[in-house]
Amino acid sequence: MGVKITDYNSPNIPTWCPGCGNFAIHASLKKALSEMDISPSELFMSFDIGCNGNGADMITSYGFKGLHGRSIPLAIGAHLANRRMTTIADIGDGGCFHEGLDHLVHAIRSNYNITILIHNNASFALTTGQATVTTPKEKPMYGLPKGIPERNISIPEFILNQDPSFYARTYSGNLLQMGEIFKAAIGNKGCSIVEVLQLCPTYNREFTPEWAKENIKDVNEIENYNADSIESARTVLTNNSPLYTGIIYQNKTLPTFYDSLESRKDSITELVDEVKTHDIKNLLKYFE
Amino acid sequence: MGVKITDYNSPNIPTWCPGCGNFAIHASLKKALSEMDISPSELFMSFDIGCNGNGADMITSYGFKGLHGRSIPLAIGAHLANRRMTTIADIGDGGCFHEGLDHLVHAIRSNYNITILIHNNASFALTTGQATVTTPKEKPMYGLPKGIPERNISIPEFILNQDPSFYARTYSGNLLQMGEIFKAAIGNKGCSIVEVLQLCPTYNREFTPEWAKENIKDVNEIENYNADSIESARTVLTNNSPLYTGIIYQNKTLPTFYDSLESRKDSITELVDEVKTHDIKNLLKYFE
Amino acid sequence: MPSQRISVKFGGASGQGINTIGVLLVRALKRDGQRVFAYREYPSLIKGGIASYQVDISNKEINSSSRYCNILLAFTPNSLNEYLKDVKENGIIVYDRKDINLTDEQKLYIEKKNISSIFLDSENIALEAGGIKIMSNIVVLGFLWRILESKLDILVSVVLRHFENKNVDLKAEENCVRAGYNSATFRPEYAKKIDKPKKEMFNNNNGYVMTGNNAIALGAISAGVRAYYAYPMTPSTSIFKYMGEHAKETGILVKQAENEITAVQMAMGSMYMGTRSLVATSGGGFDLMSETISCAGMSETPLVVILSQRTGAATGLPTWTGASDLNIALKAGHGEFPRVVIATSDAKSSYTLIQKAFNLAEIYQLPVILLMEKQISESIFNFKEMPRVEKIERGCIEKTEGEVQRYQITDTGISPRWIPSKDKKPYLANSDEHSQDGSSIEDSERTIAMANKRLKKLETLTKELPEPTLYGDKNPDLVFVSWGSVKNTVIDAIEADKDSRKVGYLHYEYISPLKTERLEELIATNKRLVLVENNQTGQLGNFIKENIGYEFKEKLLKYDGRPFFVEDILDFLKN
Amino acid sequence: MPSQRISVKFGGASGQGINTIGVLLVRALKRDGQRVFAYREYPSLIKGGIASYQVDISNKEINSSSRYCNILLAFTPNSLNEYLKDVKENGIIVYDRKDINLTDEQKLYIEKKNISSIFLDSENIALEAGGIKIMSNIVVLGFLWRILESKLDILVSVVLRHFENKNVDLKAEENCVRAGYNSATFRPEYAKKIDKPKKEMFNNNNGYVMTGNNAIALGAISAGVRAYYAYPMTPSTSIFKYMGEHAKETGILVKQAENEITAVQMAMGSMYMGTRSLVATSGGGFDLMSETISCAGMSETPLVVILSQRTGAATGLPTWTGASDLNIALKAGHGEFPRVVIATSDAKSSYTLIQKAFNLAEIYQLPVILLMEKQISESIFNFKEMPRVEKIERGCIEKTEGEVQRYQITDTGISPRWIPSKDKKPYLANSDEHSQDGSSIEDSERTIAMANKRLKKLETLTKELPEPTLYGDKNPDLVFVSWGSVKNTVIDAIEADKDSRKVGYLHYEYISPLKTERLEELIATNKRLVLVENNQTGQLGNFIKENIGYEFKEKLLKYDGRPFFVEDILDFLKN
Ligand SMILES: Cc1ncc(C[n+]2csc(CCOP(=O)(O)OP(=O)(O)O)c2C)c(N)n1
Ligand SMILES: Cc1ncc(C[n+]2csc(CCOP(=O)(O)OP(=O)(O)O)c2C)c(N)n1
Ligand code: SF4
Ligand code: SF4
Ligand SMILES: [Mg+2]
Ligand SMILES: [Mg+2]
Repeated sequence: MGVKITDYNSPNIPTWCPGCGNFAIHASLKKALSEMDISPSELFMSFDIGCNGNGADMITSYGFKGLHGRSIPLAIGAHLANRRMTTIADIGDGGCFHEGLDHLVHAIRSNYNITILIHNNASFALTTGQATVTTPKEKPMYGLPKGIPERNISIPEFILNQDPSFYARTYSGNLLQMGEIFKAAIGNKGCSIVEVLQLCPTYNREFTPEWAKENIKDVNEIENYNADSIESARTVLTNNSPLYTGIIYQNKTLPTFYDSLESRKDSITELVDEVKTHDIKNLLKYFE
Repeated sequence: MGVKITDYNSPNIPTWCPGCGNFAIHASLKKALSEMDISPSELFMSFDIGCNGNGADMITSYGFKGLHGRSIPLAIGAHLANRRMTTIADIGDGGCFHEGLDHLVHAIRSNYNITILIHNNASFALTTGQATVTTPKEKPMYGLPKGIPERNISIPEFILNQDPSFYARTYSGNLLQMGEIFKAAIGNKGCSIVEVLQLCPTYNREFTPEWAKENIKDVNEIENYNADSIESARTVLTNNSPLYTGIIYQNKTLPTFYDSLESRKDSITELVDEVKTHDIKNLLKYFE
Repeated sequence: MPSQRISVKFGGASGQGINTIGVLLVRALKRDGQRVFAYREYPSLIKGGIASYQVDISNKEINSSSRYCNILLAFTPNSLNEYLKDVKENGIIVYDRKDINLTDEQKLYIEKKNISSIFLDSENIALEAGGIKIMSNIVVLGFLWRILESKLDILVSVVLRHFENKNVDLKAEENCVRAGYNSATFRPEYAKKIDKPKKEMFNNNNGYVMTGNNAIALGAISAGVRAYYAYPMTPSTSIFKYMGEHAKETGILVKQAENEITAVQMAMGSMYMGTRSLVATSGGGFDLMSETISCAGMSETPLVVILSQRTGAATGLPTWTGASDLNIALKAGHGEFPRVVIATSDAKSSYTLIQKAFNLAEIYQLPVILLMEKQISESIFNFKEMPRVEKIERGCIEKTEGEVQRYQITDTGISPRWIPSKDKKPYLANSDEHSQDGSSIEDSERTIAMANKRLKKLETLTKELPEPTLYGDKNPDLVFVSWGSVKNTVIDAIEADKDSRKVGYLHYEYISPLKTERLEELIATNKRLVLVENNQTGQLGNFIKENIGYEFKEKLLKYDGRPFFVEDILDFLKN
Repeated sequence: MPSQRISVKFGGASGQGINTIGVLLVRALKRDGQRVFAYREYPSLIKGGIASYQVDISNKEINSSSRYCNILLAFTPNSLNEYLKDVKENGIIVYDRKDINLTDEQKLYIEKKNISSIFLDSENIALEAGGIKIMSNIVVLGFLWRILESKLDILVSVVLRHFENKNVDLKAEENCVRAGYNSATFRPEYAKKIDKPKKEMFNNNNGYVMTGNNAIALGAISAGVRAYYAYPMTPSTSIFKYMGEHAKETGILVKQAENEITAVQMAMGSMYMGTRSLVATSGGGFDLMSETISCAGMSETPLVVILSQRTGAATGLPTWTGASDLNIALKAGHGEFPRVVIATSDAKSSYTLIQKAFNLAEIYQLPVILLMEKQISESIFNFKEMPRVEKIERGCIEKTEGEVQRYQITDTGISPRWIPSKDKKPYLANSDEHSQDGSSIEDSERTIAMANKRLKKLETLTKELPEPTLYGDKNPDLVFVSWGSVKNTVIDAIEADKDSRKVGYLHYEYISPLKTERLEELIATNKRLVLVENNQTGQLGNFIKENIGYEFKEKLLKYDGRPFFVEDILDFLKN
């Protein structure tokens, strides 16, 4: 195994708050990638705008820090162009469930072979703490002193309802589990979604390591937990204490988008290999 | 009851194909509104772009034919401004589940007191027959000779998963049922969603009146069907033969967005009544 | 010698199949040695309304329509009403519906203009010939072919080829063509009324017929585009159709995205990865893409977006033509970044310019916006030869050894770019302002340096771009100035009016960055310069003024959803 | 007499509370009879990095910053490094961290410039005064107040008022202020080094201090805005904050929408319904809104959108200032439709112009884009009086009897509009081209008539709008021309340089439609005209050229994310 964690390091200074969960997410991700022997030059990561996206400067990869809410379609385009690259779309709960919600739903439905990594810190953090769909009701937020008047959206429920190829939840305080889950997600062939319950001491204050310690359980602690079954998945999510993490659901039988394409059935090259002058002689006949 | 169906008529000539389900949808809607004694001047309708939206010219109301995929947020803005107006957002399966999917999810979550009327003809019809999330797999469509490579989205499942205030399905060949359902939806206080399985002899050819006759059943035919229960709702949707129509689900306990607003708790006027110079003397003190 | 031209118009309703017979006519005429141009008008609905398909026929290359027609074939009463006023003196009307009742005024018009009004019982003829009702169209086509005094065999073979792999009774189709051609309704004086342009065969098949959108698709395929991200929006949609229907053959990945933002983001992602990919839309969809265009500009990611224009703001006239989106092509997308705006005018230029667009996007690492119009996207152009294939130029480096940095500051402003792969140096493409290695920055000095570097690319590029082309008279008294499909009409008008006066036409293909030398020369010589645009405010004129301060004294603007017809220019020249 | 000015800068990291002490200083100075202006720099992160809060102090109204400061209070080593070079000759540095180690070069600089470098053990002082660690900021503030030789009572009362309803130990806060003020570290020579501007009390509280965003919120409330549709985007976000925090008091409905498209669509829906409602965003969000702006233009629905600018394309420098989105304000949104573009420059103009924006939007039934900049949105302005409330004008008719039609063609281009209600005639607002009653159309004649009608409104409106204002010398030799926050700097510079030369400033508040008479007069007199813009390409200059063909010979452009500092103008004048 030639790839070292440090290959992923960047010379830039992190800009996250002390205690921010993004440090651990990046550490685990780098560890997972190096353990999978994926080098920075074999990885494409798209980054959203947000504290999560400020990680773009913190990891060496073929990276693209694009626009708020758009890291999913950007990653899809990159992935389809060259499937030799491991592709990860990094995004926050704000970008994923507000600005760009449509992309999430259609990405799952289309089942591209990419990993979507959601940093759920229950807020728009980088814009200094507005509410998202996961912000606890009644919690005063920026511009909403009485909290959100709408209902929450439960990320796991929403995602499971779309019947994804892979959904796992993990917690930024659990480096070991994060690493294992990242590996499983990247290894899964299909649209793999990882939700990280992210410590954000600044805006997600209620969610402390102490609270996590008491309330978070690993789904593997459930005897014979069967991640193949959407029913089991729904059952473990019915309430939040304990709050289960781990690989909640995986459906290995779903074909990917690319594999469903008639036009790419027999091709052995990637699109990127095919960019050259194509002869249109045969096509022209029709217009004669 | 002073309002007549004909009050809703417009002088314009319809532009729909012969046999198009939109004729019946409009007829039933006008009938329902007149039976509810809602006059054209008490109705706001937003229209999307599509064959459905071409109905904007076919009904007299305070109407706004806006942009493709946006009739929901446009309707919400109008509704919040003046809740005395009955508000209907008219939209197609394309606008609702492609261009503007985010709006649907957040409208349900926020629970505004409006009716969303989805014309589901399993296609982008006005742009001459592209696939939507409801187009049967393998059906050749514009630009997709082998059909869609993605999975379908089931409209009822998707909507029920968001826990709406009201979801009903009806069929454009059943004028009576449509009318009753429109009345119930408009009468329901909350975000009421009506999906009309729309005949479109041009692009949704498989869905014929004959097929409908054989396969569509009224949920009221199920003894003691309980629309209050999301479980019953899910059960009747588990397969498509028979395909149940009727009021599938209704949750009367959900508070609306407006009613959840602290700032509007005690107000007896509508926003539109309050547009006048507001004194900022008290607010200014802070800046002294 | 001025060109000879006549025109034939099919009038009917949407969904009635007039496009099909229009295309058949075009193909048959071409095979018969005529030069043709075909233009469609249709409403924003699926069946009904008034639609038309007009085929202009000439002895020379033409690329625009006449406002009038010599022969009107009306399939509905409404279309007859609508188009009767456009039938020329000595013209012919053919109709096949018994329920057509002409008003007295119309009858008078027909009489005064010496128009022959022919009822053709096409439905019965079709049935008698062993066909079915809908083959009556084909009967009409056969009848028309007779009036045009063309060889029946050609039409029959075109019709058969068209229906070849379709689920229809070929024999019946053929019989219907023949029955129409041989119909007893025909009178030799009909044929005499129409001054047929001279025919000329210049190769086996006499060149090509295709729409601008066909040409774009072909050009994109030539250029090595391997992914097409679609979201339907008239008049760009048929590119999707072509790409999709030929995906198996070309191997191109075609994805119908959930909306325009998705489509353009996917395209940007693929382009970053080194795969040429394309998106096309119209004004409204382009608005939605504009944030991403700004992002491509900042991150220096190559991107090509086709903006095929229709009429007006908002939904406007969604199935009609216009050229009122130059402003957004030039300016939409927040902040300041270099971009290229190019406009095609016909099928040939579409084929060429889409290839050039990819080269420019990749070499200069910026968004290229390729403007089209419904008039270009959906009209059928007929031309002798395909333009040559453009050499693919990507401006990429092959190795990333040593100190190479993705946003390195260079004299040209162009930094090294490479296609991501395992053996190369990874780098961050950044929408935040960044240092030469791509890391986010906020300091003043590097911000200025990077902004200057990006703008510098435009300077480098401007030098490379060609000046606008001057067509027509070499020493003109009057020069029209425009872009897009206006070119076709003006050049056709110049051809038609060749003997009368010295008229030139200055055509802008590359619009931004704007080349101004040739125009300034013309200004300096005090020629009469006339701005012609298919919009209300003269957007190219405004952009020219923004660049060189020159205000056109004369403007010919049209913004009713219709293209410029030859007569629009000829009438202007008469005054 | 030129104005006197000094400036004080707090340097630290984000999340360290420098904004709070900055605001306290501003408020205390104002109470003490000084005129102040405060400017923030901060990075796009939540905690850490380098941030600053600079308070400029004068005897006259000022609305801009100096590039330099007389006193630097550094709370982190990084900020000391960053800002040391900006400390003026004879200045003072106060730092309270023991781990600050100056380089030899820095020490030399300090010595050469005769800067006093003071270590204040604020943490210990706070603890000794019975406070806690984070109150060390307050100690520093007290110490600064002593250097400024101001009355302790004022500062104490400001601090107490600020913390009044917060969960803090008020007594301890007060003791910390006092302890800082009375600290033994103080030496009288420190106070002597700083030339304090003269004080002047002009009313009880000596006017107001507020940000541009505060002023917008207040103006919107005054104007009867009843719904605010939010989506956070720096630097527009604090309007949401103010609206949300005062929703209970004002009764305004505040909705955080799921994205910008939703927000602007909701606003358009409410405006259609007759409820004034507001959205605000920055460049990227504005791009997303642009399709809706086109729709408002076509459907003639009043709409007001605030576009508060930050630096650059894409994400750019998201927390820095700039004025590079004039292009999109002017041109984004496909097709052609009338619009109004207005730019505020400070808190007072923001308060006034947001009210005017609603009147224009409603009377002329079109989208109004109100441009701001981070420099306006987030800086703190200090002024004597609130501008007067603008009368609400809606241009609505009260009754819809008879033949009244929503899109009636009139001489002014303005059609009757009415607020939907039960007793009025229903009508369709249509994004398709439409007839006078709102029904969709496709014919040429009515399309032209309706397009002309819409353009006509702009003609009518242009007559009503004021010419740009000429500030400064009545008979200037040199005139700067600009818009937005540049006004503040140029006018401050003119004040500071009053005696030396005759300088004028032409300020564009209403940018589109552009008024050109006053400018053309200046051009005609051959004054030296200098375009000043906070962008790279001179966007106002380009728009002026597009309108009147005039090219500025001199341009002063700044595009590094920083606003114009007084010295930028003064230096220019020196050369
Ligand atoms: C189009 C657009 N709208 C708004 C913004 C402002 N913005 C930047 S980050 C952000 C929210 C980020 O929230 P989330 O995605 O949860 O990321 P976090 O900061 O919490 O990691 C917003 C709204 C933007 N950059 N672009
Ligand atoms: C921004 C934008 N993108 C694309 C279009 C083109 N367009 C018009 S209607 C339509 C699809 C309509 O499908 P649906 O909503 O299902 O309506 P239907 O015609 O089937 O009733 C599309 C894509 C548009 N008008 N605006
Ligand atoms: S605000 Fe929260 S998410 Fe952002 S850097 Fe700080 S701790 Fe991390
Ligand atoms: S295409 Fe379908 S939806 Fe559209 S008008 Fe025709 S039948 Fe109706
Ligand atoms: Mg977040
Ligand atoms: Mg549809």
